[in-house]
Amino acid sequence: MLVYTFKRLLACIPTLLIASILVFLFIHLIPGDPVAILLGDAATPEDIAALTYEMGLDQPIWTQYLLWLGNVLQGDLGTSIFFHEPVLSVIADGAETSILLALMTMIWIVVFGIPIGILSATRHGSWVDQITSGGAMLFASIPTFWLGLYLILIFSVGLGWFPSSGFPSISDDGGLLNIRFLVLPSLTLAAPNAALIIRLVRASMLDVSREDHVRTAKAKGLHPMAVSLRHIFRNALIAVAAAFGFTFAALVSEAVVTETVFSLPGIGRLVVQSILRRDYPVIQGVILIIVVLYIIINLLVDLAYARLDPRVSLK
Amino acid sequence: MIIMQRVLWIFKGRRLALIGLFWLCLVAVVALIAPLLAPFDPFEINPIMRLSEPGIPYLFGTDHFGRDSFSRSVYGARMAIIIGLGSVSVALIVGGVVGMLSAYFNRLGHFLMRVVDVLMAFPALLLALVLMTLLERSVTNTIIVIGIVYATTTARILFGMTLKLKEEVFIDAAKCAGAGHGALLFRHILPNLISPILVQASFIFAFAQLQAAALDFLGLGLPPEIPSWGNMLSEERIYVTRAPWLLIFPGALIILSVFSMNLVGDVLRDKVDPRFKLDIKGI
Amino acid sequence: MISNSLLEVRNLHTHFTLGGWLDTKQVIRAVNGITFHINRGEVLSLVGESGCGKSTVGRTLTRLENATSGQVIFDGKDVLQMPASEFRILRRDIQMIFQDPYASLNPRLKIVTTLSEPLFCHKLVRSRSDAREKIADILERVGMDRNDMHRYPHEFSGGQRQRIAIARVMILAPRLVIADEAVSALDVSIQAQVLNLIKKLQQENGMALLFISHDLGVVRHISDRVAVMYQGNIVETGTKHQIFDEPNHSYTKLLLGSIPRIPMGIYS
Amino acid sequence: MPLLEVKNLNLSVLTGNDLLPVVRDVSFRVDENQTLGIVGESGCGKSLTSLAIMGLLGGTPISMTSGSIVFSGQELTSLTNKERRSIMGNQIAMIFQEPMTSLNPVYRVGDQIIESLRKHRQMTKTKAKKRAIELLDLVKIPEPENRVESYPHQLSGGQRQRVMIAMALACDPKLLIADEPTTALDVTVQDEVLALIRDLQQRLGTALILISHDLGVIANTCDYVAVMYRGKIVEAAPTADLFSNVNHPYTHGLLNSIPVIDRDIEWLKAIPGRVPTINEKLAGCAFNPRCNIAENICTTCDPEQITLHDDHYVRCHFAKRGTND
Repeated sequence: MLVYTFKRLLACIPTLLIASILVFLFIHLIPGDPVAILLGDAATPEDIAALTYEMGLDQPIWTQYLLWLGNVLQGDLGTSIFFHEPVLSVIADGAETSILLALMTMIWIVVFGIPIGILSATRHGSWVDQITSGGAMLFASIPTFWLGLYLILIFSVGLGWFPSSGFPSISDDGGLLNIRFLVLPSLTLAAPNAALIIRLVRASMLDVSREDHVRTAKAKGLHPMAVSLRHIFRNALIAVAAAFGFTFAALVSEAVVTETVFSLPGIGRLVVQSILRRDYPVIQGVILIIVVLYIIINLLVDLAYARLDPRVSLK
Repeated sequence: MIIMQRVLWIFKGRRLALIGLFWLCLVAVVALIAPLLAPFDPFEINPIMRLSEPGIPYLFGTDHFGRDSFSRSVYGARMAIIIGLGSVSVALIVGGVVGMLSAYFNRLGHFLMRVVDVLMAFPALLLALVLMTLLERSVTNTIIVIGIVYATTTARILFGMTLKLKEEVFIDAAKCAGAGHGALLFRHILPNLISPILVQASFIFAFAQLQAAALDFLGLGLPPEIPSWGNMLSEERIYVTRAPWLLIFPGALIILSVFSMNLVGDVLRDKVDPRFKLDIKGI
Repeated sequence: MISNSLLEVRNLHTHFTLGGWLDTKQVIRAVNGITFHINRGEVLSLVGESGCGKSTVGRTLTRLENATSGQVIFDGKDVLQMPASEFRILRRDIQMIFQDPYASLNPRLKIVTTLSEPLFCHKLVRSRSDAREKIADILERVGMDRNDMHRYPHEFSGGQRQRIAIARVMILAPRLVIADEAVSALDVSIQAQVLNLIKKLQQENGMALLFISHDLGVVRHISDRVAVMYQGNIVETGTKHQIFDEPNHSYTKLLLGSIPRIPMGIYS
Repeated sequence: MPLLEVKNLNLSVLTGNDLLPVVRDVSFRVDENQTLGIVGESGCGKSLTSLAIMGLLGGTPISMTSGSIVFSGQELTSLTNKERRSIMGNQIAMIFQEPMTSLNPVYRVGDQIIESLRKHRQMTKTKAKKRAIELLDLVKIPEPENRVESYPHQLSGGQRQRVMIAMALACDPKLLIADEPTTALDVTVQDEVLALIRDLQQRLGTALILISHDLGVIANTCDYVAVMYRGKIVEAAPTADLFSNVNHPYTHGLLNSIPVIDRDIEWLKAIPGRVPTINEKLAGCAFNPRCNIAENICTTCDPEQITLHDDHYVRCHFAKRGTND
């Protein structure tokens, strides 16, 4: 297991390198002089010349990449044009909101997605299945922002149960109770992703239920519930875990929209605002961090996979 | 007639999906004859009549410029079909070529799929947003960007399916019969991939609608004056309390169309070769 | 003796490497140094249990797998050394019948397309009507109807599909046919028909046949000579009667002793 | 009293709107300690019959349209699901064809054996595990204390089938159904597994239904043989009697089709034609299109079962006349 983990870690390196090259090239793909772009509209020609020298932009592109990579590895992601602050600290400001939002969303996804998925699969073909799996598909068909707007309209404007926008830090007044600001956003974000998990759990369970070993389990005279949970679901979990990386990517995409709808001071909204402000260093920084996060999550998924499926780990 | 029978056979026992298919056909027809159906010019501004309620003559009411929401919705159907078909084509052509060739030619494939894997590490909407910052807001660019985003998934899927087909005995048999690369790819592999590709296309079509709407909403999709359902939602969202109908109609149109497409895709997936069922990324 | 042999395999190795650097590397010696020959018009059977490497031998001879080392001389030419373009021409003479008749025919192609492919690839016909004539001929020879060419594989049963697969091979009039478990997937009553057909075609055409099988009964029925494979090696070679009536190697004896026999004594 | 008596069993498969018969009018019985072999080609309905006895047709498009299955004096078809489950894996156990896929890949072998013990014998975990090790020893798996902790993919095909047998024998069933238990195995392994089944069957006194397409396997293991063709039992007799006194032209053709290893035959006498698919409707005797002694009556009238002498039954219009060999 340890050797497997180590080797799997090593395998990430080429992926990380290719990703970093793509992220690095991003600035160079923007039409115009990268230095002028980095400094923004207010830059004087002297500033530009100085930064060009400082960043080594007069050097060949490979040297530039290595310089940039060196800086990134030391935690220097550049300076925001808009905030005039290091990119890393700008991103760190949004981290609390985004992480809490993600955690809460994950809870909804697991709490709703898995039981409903199991229910749908075990009642395959019945009206329960038609409603749950059809409903899941409907929820996956709703634009995130539309759902968010109507949740605001109903639960904040109409019923006044939850605040409609913003998120004060949990270290501010109100403490942990500030979590209530995240209820609607996390539900909005969870809806399409939970729907995805419901469909996935259902599909993989139906798939596993056709395998020979399920017949063996039935032939033992086990209760249908034991067959469903202990045998079918346990095997379906392998496929569900494998799709988790995919869910993460979907989550990030929809977080961008959700944070904008609910005006949450998170990383997602930061991206959108930075794009509108043409704050390229921040965009570049966020993308880099998300990609690295994605690769780490996929690594964890692979390790979890190896634990779930003895055929992988015990080679 | 034969086509009708075949459709009815495929959709047997799936009434909801059949309704979905009907809805999609309706959207397509509306898109085709939009100028005949729209009672007003979708671009015509009429400040006096702004934010009027649904009724006669403004079936869906008017927006904050006083433009007829129904006419804009009708033209929006046209946009939905154009964005859908356009991005599906880009995704299938780019992704299809990359995926199939990568699977067929091992060495090239190894490198290309590595790059595709890395691109898949960029969440779809984020990748689209970043690409859109490099490009101007326009219909073509939106299509290209969404198409490229889904080209990565398509490439992955086709890579997997082609690899499976390559292991098939009939491929070995064709090689023994003397078939060359061209014959293997186009006579033996591609025809077996057509139906799973079509199923995948239907899901991409649905995803593309949501993606385009999200881009519109963030102000990074189609130019704001273009009548698309996403733009209508985006433009009128601040009036959601004063004129909720302005968000109900285009929202419902998007949901119905995406839902219908997903339903149809789901039915088609059930008819696809079971080998490829798990490869298809859909809902 | 040597001049009479059509195919000579000398010290052939085919190894597979499993797992890259992410997994423990494993070398599987599927074929581990085997030597045998087939004479013109002779039926040689390669018999052994699953995993013994017999199928890999067939796949290596047709270059569906890459040999690790060794020589395969077909009619004086080294098959493994020749460039791919040259081997494509030689494929006409070395043909293969596969085990699973449900998998060996492309489900999207009509029989006529599948059967024309070898004709056009080897430029044996000038026109489509020429091809159709040949296809009709061969279909009748394998016991099918000439109009079957306009149908798709799913319209046929397993036995019929295997006849079509045989037609695809025989249409090229090859000098060597490799039959890899060609009747193993068929029901007993159909297996007998197809076995008779292969035997008949072999005798009519005088082609050499490398018959790969795990079924000793079938092997006895069809072969002139038999080679017994065990774990990548040939442990015993001999004429049919030597192998079945006076086996030498202990593995051959074990194999023969394991077959459940039908009390035919009582029956006949 | 027979241990198991199946009477006029009819099974149908639902395809589209049609209910097509797949097993028709099948009757047989198994006494305690007896071995019954059911032989036939693919699609003849032999496996479906066994699934119907086990009660494993739920969730498939196949349903039982009529018939009765009496086990130890109990009519199985009238039991509730719960009562049926208390018999499955307990008094009737089954071994399946594919040892590679019939075990759950994510659980240890021991845990899978324990399951039925905990369910039917209410054993504690430690006690059940001790029994699991005994069972592995019984099926001659070396080092059972270690093997009980193995995952299925760490075992060879033969060993997995032994584990399947151990699992089936866990609760000392009165009847064991083995559906093509050795088809996926090599001949040498098949020989060992069959020897094991025979040995255990005699030592434990379990009745056995062995289903196979291989007449050789059946001939060497069973006391009584039933030959099935397209959903019907066409001939049934004690093993020795069947082979010395073949009556049905299908049994005859089947025997002639097998290439044997101890004799040279120039041309096999194959049965002409092909096995009809379930969609084909056949009038009269189902075998008539392939039969070499068929006459007019065979195309119009389905033959009744004829008793030749004790325990030898045939469904053929010309049964007593014999066949033209």
